[in-house]
Amino acid sequence: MDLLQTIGGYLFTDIRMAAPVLLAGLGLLLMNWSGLLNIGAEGTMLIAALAAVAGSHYFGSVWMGLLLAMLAGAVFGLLFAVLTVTLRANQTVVGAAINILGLSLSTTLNRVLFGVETTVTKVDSFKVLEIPLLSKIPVIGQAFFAQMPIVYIAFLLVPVMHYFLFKTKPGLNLRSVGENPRVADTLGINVYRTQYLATIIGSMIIAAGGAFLSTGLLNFFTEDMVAGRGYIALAAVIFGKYKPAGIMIAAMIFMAGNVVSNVLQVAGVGIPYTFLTMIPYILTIVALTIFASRAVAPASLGKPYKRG
Amino acid sequence: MGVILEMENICKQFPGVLANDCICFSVNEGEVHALLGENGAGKSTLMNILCGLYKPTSGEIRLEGETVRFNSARDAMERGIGMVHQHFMLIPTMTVTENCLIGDKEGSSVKLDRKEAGRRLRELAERYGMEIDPDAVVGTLSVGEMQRVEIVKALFRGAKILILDEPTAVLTPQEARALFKMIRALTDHQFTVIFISHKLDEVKEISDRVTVLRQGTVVGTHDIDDCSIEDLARLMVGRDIYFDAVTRQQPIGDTLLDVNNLSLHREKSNDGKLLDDLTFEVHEGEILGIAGVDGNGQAELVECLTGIRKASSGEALYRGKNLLDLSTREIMSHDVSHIPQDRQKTGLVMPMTLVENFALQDYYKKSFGKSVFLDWSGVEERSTKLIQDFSIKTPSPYELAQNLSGGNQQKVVVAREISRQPQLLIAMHPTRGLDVGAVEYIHNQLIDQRDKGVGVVLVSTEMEEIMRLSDRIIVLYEGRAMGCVRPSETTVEEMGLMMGGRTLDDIRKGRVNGTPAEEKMM
Amino acid sequence: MKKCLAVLLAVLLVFGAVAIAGCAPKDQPDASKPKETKAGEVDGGEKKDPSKMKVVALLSGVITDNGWNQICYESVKNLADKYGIAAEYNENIAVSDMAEYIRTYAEEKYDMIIVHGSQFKASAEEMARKYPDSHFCLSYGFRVDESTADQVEDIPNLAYVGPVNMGVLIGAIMGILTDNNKVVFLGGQDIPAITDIVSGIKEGVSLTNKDAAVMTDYLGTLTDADLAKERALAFIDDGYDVISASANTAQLGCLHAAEERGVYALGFNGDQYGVAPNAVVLSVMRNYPAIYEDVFLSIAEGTWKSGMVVYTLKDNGTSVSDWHGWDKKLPKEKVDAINDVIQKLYKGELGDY
Amino acid sequence: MKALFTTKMKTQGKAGAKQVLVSFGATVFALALGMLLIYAIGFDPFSAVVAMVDGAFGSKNAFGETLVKMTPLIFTGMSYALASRCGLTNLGMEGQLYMGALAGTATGVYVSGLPAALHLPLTILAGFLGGALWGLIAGALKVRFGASEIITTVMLNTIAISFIDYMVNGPMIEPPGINCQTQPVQSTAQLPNLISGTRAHWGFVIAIVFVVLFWLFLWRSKRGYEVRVAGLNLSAARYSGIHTDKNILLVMFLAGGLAGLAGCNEILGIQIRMIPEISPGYGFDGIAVSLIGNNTPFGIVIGALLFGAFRAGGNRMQIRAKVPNAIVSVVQALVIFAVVASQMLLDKWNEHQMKKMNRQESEVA
Repeated sequence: MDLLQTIGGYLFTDIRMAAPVLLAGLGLLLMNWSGLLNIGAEGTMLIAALAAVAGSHYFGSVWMGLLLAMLAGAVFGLLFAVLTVTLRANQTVVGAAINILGLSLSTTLNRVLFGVETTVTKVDSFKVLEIPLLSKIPVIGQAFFAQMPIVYIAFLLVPVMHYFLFKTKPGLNLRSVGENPRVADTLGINVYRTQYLATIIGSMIIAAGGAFLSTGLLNFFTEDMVAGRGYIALAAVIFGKYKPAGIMIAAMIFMAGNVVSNVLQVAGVGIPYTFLTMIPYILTIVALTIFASRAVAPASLGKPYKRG
Repeated sequence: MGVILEMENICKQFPGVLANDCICFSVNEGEVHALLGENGAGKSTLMNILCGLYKPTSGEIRLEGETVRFNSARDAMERGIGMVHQHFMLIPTMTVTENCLIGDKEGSSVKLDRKEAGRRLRELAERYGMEIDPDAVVGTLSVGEMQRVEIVKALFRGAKILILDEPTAVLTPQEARALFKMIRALTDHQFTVIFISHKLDEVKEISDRVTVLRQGTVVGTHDIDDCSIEDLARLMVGRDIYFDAVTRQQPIGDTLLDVNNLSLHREKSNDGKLLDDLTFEVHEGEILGIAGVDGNGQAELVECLTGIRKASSGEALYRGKNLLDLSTREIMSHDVSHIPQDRQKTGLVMPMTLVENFALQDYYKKSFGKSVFLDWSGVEERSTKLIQDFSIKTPSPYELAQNLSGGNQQKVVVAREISRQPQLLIAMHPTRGLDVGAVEYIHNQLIDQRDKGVGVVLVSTEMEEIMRLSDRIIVLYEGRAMGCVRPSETTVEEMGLMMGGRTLDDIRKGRVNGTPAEEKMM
Repeated sequence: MKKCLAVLLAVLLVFGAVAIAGCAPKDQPDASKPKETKAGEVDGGEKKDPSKMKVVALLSGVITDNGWNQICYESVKNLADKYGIAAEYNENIAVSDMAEYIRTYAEEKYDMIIVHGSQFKASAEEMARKYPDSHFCLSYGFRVDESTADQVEDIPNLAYVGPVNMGVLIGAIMGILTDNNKVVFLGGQDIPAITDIVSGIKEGVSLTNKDAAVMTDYLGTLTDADLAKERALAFIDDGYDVISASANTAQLGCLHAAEERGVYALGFNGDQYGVAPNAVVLSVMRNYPAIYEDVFLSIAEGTWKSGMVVYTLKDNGTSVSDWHGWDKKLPKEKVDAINDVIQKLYKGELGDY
Repeated sequence: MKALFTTKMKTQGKAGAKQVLVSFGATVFALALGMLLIYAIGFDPFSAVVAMVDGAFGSKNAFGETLVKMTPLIFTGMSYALASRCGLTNLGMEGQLYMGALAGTATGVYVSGLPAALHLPLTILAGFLGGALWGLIAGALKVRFGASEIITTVMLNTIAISFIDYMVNGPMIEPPGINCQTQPVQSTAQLPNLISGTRAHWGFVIAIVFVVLFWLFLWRSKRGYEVRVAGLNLSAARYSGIHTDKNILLVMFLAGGLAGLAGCNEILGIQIRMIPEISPGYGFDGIAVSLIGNNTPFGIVIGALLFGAFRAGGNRMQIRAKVPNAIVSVVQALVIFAVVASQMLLDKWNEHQMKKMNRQESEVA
């Protein structure tokens, strides 16, 4: 029983830590299926993490914070779309610049908004929402049903996104744009509009992941707090073979590495943490080498589309 | 059977080319209407206008008497016009049903109703005698099946008029037979089919009426029963051809290239062969013409001979070596030159200067610099000389290739390849898209080479060019050689028949008239 | 084209909005506002007038990190408040840039240049040799054993300044606070300077609670507060009921975890009561404000000492924050015991710390 | 040999000049936007700019500092440009830089008893190889498995940086292990000072030498010619018998090596020893540098000068105008956006002009 409880605890932690990566991964997925390769998730999450704190601080509600974060994400998404879709600029270069912008702008604005105080500005943050009855299920009850609302949202997004992508007409249209924009175009789909929408909505989902980092697990913003999760999300998408459920599993596996290292540390078994941080990245490279020969990525991912 | 579609005085002007010149074209409901013509006759342009991909420069389209304007493929589709392109517009990772549902706006629900769509597809397919598994992933299908999917997709989206752009080009004879059955089933149900082709037998067999295009204009529209295959051939090719020019100075020399039983399979080997058992020789000081309509294996043949593609079987002996075993680099270093078919895509590096382009084939040789460095001053000298010798119009040898006119670009390629002093020169479409002056110039260059004892393989779809320059002509049809003739011993009619899929033996044996095409196809 | 313009306009608007929002609060750090000079308070000495001295702090991170860098910022602010000098600082200086920063200030004849962090050791040593007229203070995390001496170069105008034995104090308090006899301290990265604190903690806990199990470990990050929080939660869930951490901004995550689970936490390097008022009982701080005031005055008075300048507990090198009302919330015997052990440590009654 | 340099070789022409001009204009535009931002958050933009220019070029020392910052940027800029010239996207400069620095440090510290004339070149070679082998991993994965180098290089960055953290805190830590750094490299492996009184070191000269080598390789050597042909037109390369896989491996090797030299020179000229976080983002700046420089040798030097001045001047801006250093990064991002956008707009404009010309031509005809 005790062991089960402990396992339940690990699961709880894993799920909670996976949530932001999962959100970022799902946002990236949407963009990838529209044929856009955005490596700028890290920067988008950072600016969103700050915006969430700012929103929560100025409007007194964590939900307003989330809204503002998603707005900030939308602006970043729009910027990406203007440059890569309309102007057909190199997506990788723009994504890299978005990362630089996210890091530096969040640092700057943090100072401007909250000044130099001896205490960090604390704001309203997400509270755990226990689902009655279900949360009392032994072992998994706490893990699955006593999380913050945004964790539920993240995991509910998995079936929703799957349904959208693979069971609805707009989803099919989106995927056809990512696979072959010319075909989509001849079949009457507005390729550019689809890509714009996918980028903006995708960036908003990524931003929700960023918001969770600052107002979910914590209630303040610190510089560079995303700490590579944007890249891990990028990795999760590839590892998850461009499927929402796959991303969920990938995010949980990657974060389980942290859980495992928590467990090992508590148990007093030290392995160099530097090696643990490498795991997701090494796994991704391995996944890439395995999947690369098969067509799992949308066929025209990263290639700009020119009409006519 | 009333007139369902009329295209009136359609003109389409591309930069530098008048692709359609006042074309009038009308189609009756429920008929199979063939659109016959050589490459560049304007068939595809006309159909792309009809299906909304191009906008005509002038002219109008009337559908069931009503004037329509199409701004996109979708507009045309909504009015019941569906086109099956030569290059399939399908997404290989998706299922048949999904491919048919892309962009579909029917029904109010957002949900993708695969079951219902699958049921409808199956129903459609059954009604017109096609076998289709709606849940199959398109990428796993054969070419013939994919084409069926394209047709069903068009029907599914409400097409009443179906345009098939050279549908049999990618099919095996068996698949082609099945396709014809489908077309018949469709017209029995009052669908109208426009069938683009250059294959005479097919046209004769399947169509009710035929409109022949030549150089952007309509030559005539006829009931198929009023025309023999010979008539069609004459209509299609039908201009006076000059056999004047080329008089030979030297006799033809020894065998230079000896190709035996060269075959090339499609990627999926059961899909048939791209090249089928080709055997021919090229002699020193001879121009061997490879004639035929585009897409009948010419490109593959050239790619096999130049090492870009690996042949499935056979040999091509050249100076004691089998070219099919060598890499491109090795072949080229044995005094072989290659004028590729597309100067912009493969012949030149457009954003590079002329000097750099002149170095493209031989830069690695000692004569282009003894060390690891290229001797650019040498290349520049060479370039300046070539620019003069071939009178290439350019402000400087350092002009970027992309800033030259098409003729001058081609001259650069020809100059480069000829200056390599080849023994064997493989030239593919060397004059495509060029003006008369440039064509003349390049022809003279080829003749010069021949006179120097070079063996020239000239691949061209231009009948005049082939007839005028070649010492012998091989006609390719679906990867097979239909026959080998001397220009002086053949007629336009005979050439047309071979290009349309008759073997020389058949033609000469019986002066065949109206032999059912299916015999050939089986 | 119109669409494109509209999009551009929208981007500009949002940027504008951000900028305006940024202007609104107007709470710029304005530490440089001169306060009244209390010149009479200190003996001016023959060497220098404190109010004319120029001091700058060069920091590796931001002054809002609630820890290592903030405490240094407060040190110069303290000097500014007391002696009417300008509180100058620079943030986020990369290791590769530090020498250049130092040079800039040294060339302007700054009297006291605080280089905050042992990672800047090489730059500080190089520049100290080049600019003998300035006094350089390298904020240093000392190890208790004597091997440090080998690492310290003898440069007359460079001092390696830092408190020692902080770990002992933290450990002693943790030992009293724990109910389960399980305490944990988490370092940011496995760097030797933190190893010192870690070893001190074991010693300190054993002073007050022989039965307590001490766990010390490393987070592997200085910025990832979320990760730090989860790590702390893992320990808390395993029964550890007192937690303390040293990992710049990441350590705030640990305090947050304590707050969430309702266990005790100790702030470190800054008064972190505000981060988690229901968990942070006390904060133990490197007393850099006092230390640097001391060093500042030694420069002014001409009693500057180079080399290892170590402030033990006895020397007031480590400070403990206000109770913030926790002395009312905790059981009285714990409060008393803690007050008692702090006093004894400061007086050196429990050993030479 | 002399002919190598004397033959005139206009690879760019008017179009190139126009592009550089447009990039420059975009940079100015981005700077103006940056000044607006500085103003918006409550600082004086003019004093900030003055401080920045002063910090970059105001004195011998300032200029020396600009040279110091330029040096790694020239290398990473070349690294990105070289890969681009072959049609590859190398985002792994940061990781390659660290691995180069590590290899250089190891050779500099642990190889002893050699004269400087041998030790220094050996160490630089090691730095080159360290980055080159790290870059080669991405190249090999692409050639062997078809794995996109865009993703693998990003992943390899984090792996390299974690590995460095481990090495510096573990096996290579300076005994007895107080400070998180390695031993200093031996004096025989250190790069001498270039301008006395500044930190500018001979690494800058090496960088310039490599710019010349970069130019020689791409525009003079046979192999470089192959690389450029493959990068511009893959099928033309195949038709002329160029072995494209071999070129990918070679280019990723060389590009990695260039980035490795950025790290190695930084160690040998500035840091003397390996510490974590030796690079404040030189790798990613390389993208911008090569972008501004249009992948040309001279352009890269100019781009590096601009971004080097940003970094050096940005420090001064913090010191003098109290503007947070992060603003400089914001401006850098804006510069990238502006340059990318301007180049694409220029393309579109050219296309438009071309269409118009064609239309006129056909009307005449």
